[in-house]
Amino acid sequence: MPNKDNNILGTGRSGKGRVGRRKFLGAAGAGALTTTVAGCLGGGGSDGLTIGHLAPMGNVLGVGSKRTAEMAVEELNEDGGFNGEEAELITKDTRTDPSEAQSVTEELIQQENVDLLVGTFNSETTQSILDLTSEFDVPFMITGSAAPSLITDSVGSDYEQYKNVFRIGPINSDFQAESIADYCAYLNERHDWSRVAFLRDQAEWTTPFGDQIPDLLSERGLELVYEDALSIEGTDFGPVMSDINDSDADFVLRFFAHIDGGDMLTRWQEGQYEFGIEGVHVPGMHPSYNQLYSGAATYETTSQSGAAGVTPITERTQPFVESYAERYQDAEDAPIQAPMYMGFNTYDGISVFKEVVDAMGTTSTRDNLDDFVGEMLDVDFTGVAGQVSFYGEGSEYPHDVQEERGGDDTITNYPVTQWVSETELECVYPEQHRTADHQMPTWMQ
Amino acid sequence: MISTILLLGTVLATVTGRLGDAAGTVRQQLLLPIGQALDRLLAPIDRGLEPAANAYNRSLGRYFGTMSGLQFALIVGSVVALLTAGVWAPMVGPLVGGGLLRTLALASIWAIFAMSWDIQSGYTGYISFGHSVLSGAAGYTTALLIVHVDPGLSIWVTASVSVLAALVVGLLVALPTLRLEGPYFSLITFVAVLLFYRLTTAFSSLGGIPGFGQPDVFTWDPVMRYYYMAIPMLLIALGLTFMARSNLGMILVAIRENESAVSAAGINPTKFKIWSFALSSIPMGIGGVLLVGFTGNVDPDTFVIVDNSIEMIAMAVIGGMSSILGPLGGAFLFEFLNHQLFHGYSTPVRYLFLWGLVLLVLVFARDGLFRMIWHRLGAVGGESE
Amino acid sequence: MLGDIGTLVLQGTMISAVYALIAIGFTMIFGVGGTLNLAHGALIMGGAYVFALLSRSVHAAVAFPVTIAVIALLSWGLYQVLVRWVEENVVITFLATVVVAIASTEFVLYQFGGSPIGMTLISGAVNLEPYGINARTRYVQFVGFVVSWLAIGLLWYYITHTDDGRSVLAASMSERGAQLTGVDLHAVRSKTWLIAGALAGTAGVILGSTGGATPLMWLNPLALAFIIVVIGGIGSIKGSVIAAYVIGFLEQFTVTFVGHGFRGILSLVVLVVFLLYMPQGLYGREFAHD
Amino acid sequence: MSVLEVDGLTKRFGGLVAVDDFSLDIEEGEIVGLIGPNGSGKSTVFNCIMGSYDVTEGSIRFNGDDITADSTHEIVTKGLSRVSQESNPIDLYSVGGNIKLFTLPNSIRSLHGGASDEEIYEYAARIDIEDKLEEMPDELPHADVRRLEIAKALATEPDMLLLDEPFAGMNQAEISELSAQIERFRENGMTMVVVDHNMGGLMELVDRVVVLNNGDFLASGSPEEIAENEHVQEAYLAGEGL
Repeated sequence: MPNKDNNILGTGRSGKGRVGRRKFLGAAGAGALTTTVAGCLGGGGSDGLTIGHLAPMGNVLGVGSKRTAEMAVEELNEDGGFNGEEAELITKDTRTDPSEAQSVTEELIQQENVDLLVGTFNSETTQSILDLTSEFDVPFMITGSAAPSLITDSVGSDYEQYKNVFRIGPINSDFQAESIADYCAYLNERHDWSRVAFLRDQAEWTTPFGDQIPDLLSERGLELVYEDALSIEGTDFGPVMSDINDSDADFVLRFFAHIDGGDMLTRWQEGQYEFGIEGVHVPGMHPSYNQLYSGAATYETTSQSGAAGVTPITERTQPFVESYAERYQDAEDAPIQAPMYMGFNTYDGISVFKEVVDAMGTTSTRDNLDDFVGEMLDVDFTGVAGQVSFYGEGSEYPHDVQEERGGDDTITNYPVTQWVSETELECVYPEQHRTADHQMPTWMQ
Repeated sequence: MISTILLLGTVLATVTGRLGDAAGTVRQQLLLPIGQALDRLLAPIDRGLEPAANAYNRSLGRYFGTMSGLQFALIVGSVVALLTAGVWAPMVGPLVGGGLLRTLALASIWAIFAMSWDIQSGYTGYISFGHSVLSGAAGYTTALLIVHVDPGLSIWVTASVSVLAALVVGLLVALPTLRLEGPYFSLITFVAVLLFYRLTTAFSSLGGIPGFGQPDVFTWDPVMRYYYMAIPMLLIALGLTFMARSNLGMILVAIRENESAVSAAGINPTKFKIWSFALSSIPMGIGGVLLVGFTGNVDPDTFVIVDNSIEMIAMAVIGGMSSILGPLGGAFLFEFLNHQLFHGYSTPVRYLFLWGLVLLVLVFARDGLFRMIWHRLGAVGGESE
Repeated sequence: MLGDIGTLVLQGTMISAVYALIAIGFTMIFGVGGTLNLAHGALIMGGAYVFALLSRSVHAAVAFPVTIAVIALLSWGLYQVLVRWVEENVVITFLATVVVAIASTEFVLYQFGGSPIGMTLISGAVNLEPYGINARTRYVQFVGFVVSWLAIGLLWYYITHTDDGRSVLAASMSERGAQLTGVDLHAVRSKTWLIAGALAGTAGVILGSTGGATPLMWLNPLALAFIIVVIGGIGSIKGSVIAAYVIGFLEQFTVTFVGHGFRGILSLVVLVVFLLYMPQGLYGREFAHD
Repeated sequence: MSVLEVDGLTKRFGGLVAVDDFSLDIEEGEIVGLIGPNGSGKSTVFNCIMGSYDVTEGSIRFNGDDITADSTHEIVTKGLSRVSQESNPIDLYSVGGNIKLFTLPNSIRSLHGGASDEEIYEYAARIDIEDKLEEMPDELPHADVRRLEIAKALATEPDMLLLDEPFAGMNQAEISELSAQIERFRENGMTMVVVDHNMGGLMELVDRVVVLNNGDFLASGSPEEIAENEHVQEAYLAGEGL
């Protein structure tokens, strides 16, 4: 019984609890009942600065993101803290399920009183919590989903309501499409590959690519010789490979996130098909993907922010990856060498957050959202995945991370990596970050 | 090789057989005396409550089923607990992981789904694996209306059109399939949900995988939100119990037990099966509308995915199929375990626990936990006299 | 054009053989026990994961038969520990096996995580382009084809030429009849689960080595088994084999002439047509009163 | 006037002819015995009449209505009811509940219709199981389960009853008792067809016997005539005794 009393007392004392109450009276429109309830709302919440991290923990990508979040918080706590305060990190599993994501987010906001939310991988989970975060004015940094609509339908359509939402990375699919088209132009330049077979998941996330890629390619003098969307419920790659082969394409540009391209890659290696496999392949970003498929992925490429840490995108990239590998080399689960793209972005997100609260001079972001937004928009931060700065209110993609452009105006912060052996990756694009030239498969040389 | 396997088989079969014996001994030596002691303890309480129960039995028992004193107390207690949850849940919540009101609100929606499934599948024995298609139809209708017609449409308009859509989809599934035998019916409903899932994920006009974020939640205030979900749930429970305790329930159970006997009684089983599906579709639609108001997002993973259909079945099984109130209790237990009690465990572990529990109930307590408790309470008075 | 048809026939034949392997076990269990084993897909998934684990340490030629034995035992165990206690109630069995299937996903997620795992049964491919067929068929596909027919052949020999097998056949024709002639139904059912498990394990290895193992890989094979078994006639092995080829070729036609995105849709439509107009399938018995 | 007219009834299962061009007329108030060796098609005839099987050829009229294509429940509603060979009461319901099910109207709007307790008691009393209304079917002795089947059929208020092997599995005393009860139904104006595979129990009860063999009409006449009929004896000799 004494325990119980302590709990009730604890919640009553909680500073965050009072914040919750004020909000509640505003939101709910009162009644004695509501007031009693709201007094208890801070339950279990902590007094200090709390960062909520959301990721699918059944996925290597989520595990990597969680680890980088831990790294970031630990390092920054040691390095003077967030405006002098030590932050506590709480990670919740979204299970790539929107309702689960919403449930854990609500828990983070209402019970843990988080001052920042960072993470979320697939666009449906991200979308499902946008309203929730904006309702409670919690700063939300997207680090895993690239759909432009996440920004355009929220901050882009009702700025006041959704101004708490930012994207740290990756650059949105509209920019990705442009960057990938430039990459195709590079391939054409290097190998004289001009005939493109275009494949994608039959899923909403590839729609921007489906809409834009054909035009972007023809602008760059490339020819689209084959195009299809594959069912994400299972595909037999035998006929797909035959069709591509028939089209006499020089390379396949494919966008797979739901489909695992392992079957395709194995057929490609064993059948020695004479075309390259390029584009975006989310399962292929797994650090041991090529080992899991016994080398079938060698020579395939995929775009990924952070380039899996194989190249010094900024001066901070290599130290970050080394320290990650040192920390987790004995971990049981992958990824142990380097996190996947979401981890890079999460790490940058938390680092940016420190800069911002230091500049604000307070860590109660939820009460000072306008200050927070103002400071965020001033950010020009050198992260581990690239330079981070955001579009402002009037732009097409407000609060979205800005793409970086090189001397010839091509986008540079969406690098492409290529498997060159079972365990090694090289960054092959863009030029600024290149560690090796793109290689044709041996059987084509 | 074969002989080794057979030997192993004999050993294993003997062991499981022994386990069965052991369970029998436990029941005899342990559970029975405990049960009897409980009976002796509860019997006076039962008698004490009897006048109240009898007053109810005389007035409403005819419509909702008669109850013993303890049963009556359980029902009244539960209803009072549900109606006052807005007051006590925030206080109790932190002891069980917090966020209790959210869990209770979510459980209310799932209780609607589980009860709706029950009036059709549990009662008639035609097991639907595709009930999430019905709530999905309602959810997607709401979203499409808001996105394509007018974002400002009143909830009364969107809700009624959505429930109607659930009914129409329900009849589209039911009319051609209910002529089929049980397993075929289950297959078709399973296929229906796969097909719907494929359509919603593949086509951006249906929102694709992210679905529609445009619909608004009713409210973010946990107390208000809870009542928005709990009160329709209680009304639906009342309505479905009324239906289930009428001739309709009797005929539906008879269809499950012996369909040809129903024909021989001059009753058209097909008509009643379709009616039960319709009766199930309407609350499924209401549940779908509430789920939109709860999450503010309409997407395939929240509304359509096969797992949803299986989860509502699991709840009905845990609580006790063909009893309406059993599935209600099952839904609350399932969500409570999932979001509160197993709160600290990783998701796969939580679900492994839950599915394990469902299997245990299926094997050892086929009538479901709440039906078991219910009959136990009912028997207290009977045995002590 | 002729080459196209050759390609279509080759690829249809290869994939259909695997489909047959997936469906036979499922239909056998229904034929003998009247049980729809919704955990069949989970056993297939089990085959893929067990093989992936084993083939890391031992040669594939050893790992393959061991996997088959492990899954056969697993299937048999599922029957002994769970299904036999509930099988008299169709609805409960239905629910119990589907719960096992769903739980298997959680188990795999817990144990192996969500990332796909690749595996190699045999590597290499043969380029058929010089022969006018636009395909570079992998050896593992040929293995799948051969193993599928080997399994069908063995099964056929078993149920027509051995006493043991004939009792299985008898039980699938009429349980009462089989009992009257002294068949031990429980033993027959146990055997059926063992055999169906072996088939599922085999299918799992083939599927795993073509597409990799993932926690949700049970769903599609299960849906396929459903479709095939309904079209072939529930309980009929011959029907399942033929229906597997019908569906396999139908899919090839769809992807060749319509598009890869529509691969599964037409099969579902055919399924619905069958359920509505020919629910007994191609070779199903009319449900006589037993 | 004929209550039931079966005209040229044929039922084929695939290639097998179960009933071949069979005709039967039943007059009001009659009790007719339909006999034949095992597999002669008696139950198939009942199944065709009751709409359990689709009729291949021929027509069936009841009280002047064509009921050939009707489904079972429509036929029952028109006043023709059957006591089937298998007893399959619903074990979850008491005897009274089982009878009540057969009094419920075929309407989804009727939530609390059906017979009152007194009416159910009446139906049960007509076959002498009125003191077992509270018992569960699986607690009843075999003969009472058979009686329950009859009570259920009576509860649909039929003009005519089809009784399928009502005496199966009963001892001699029970057979006599049941015969007497059936006799009483006739006094109340009930028309009946009784199927049995031998004539033992029927001799005293029926006015007329129709014999089926291999799906074909073989003979008809008074019980005595049939007992003497050589063709009938031959048909039974081929299989089993009369």
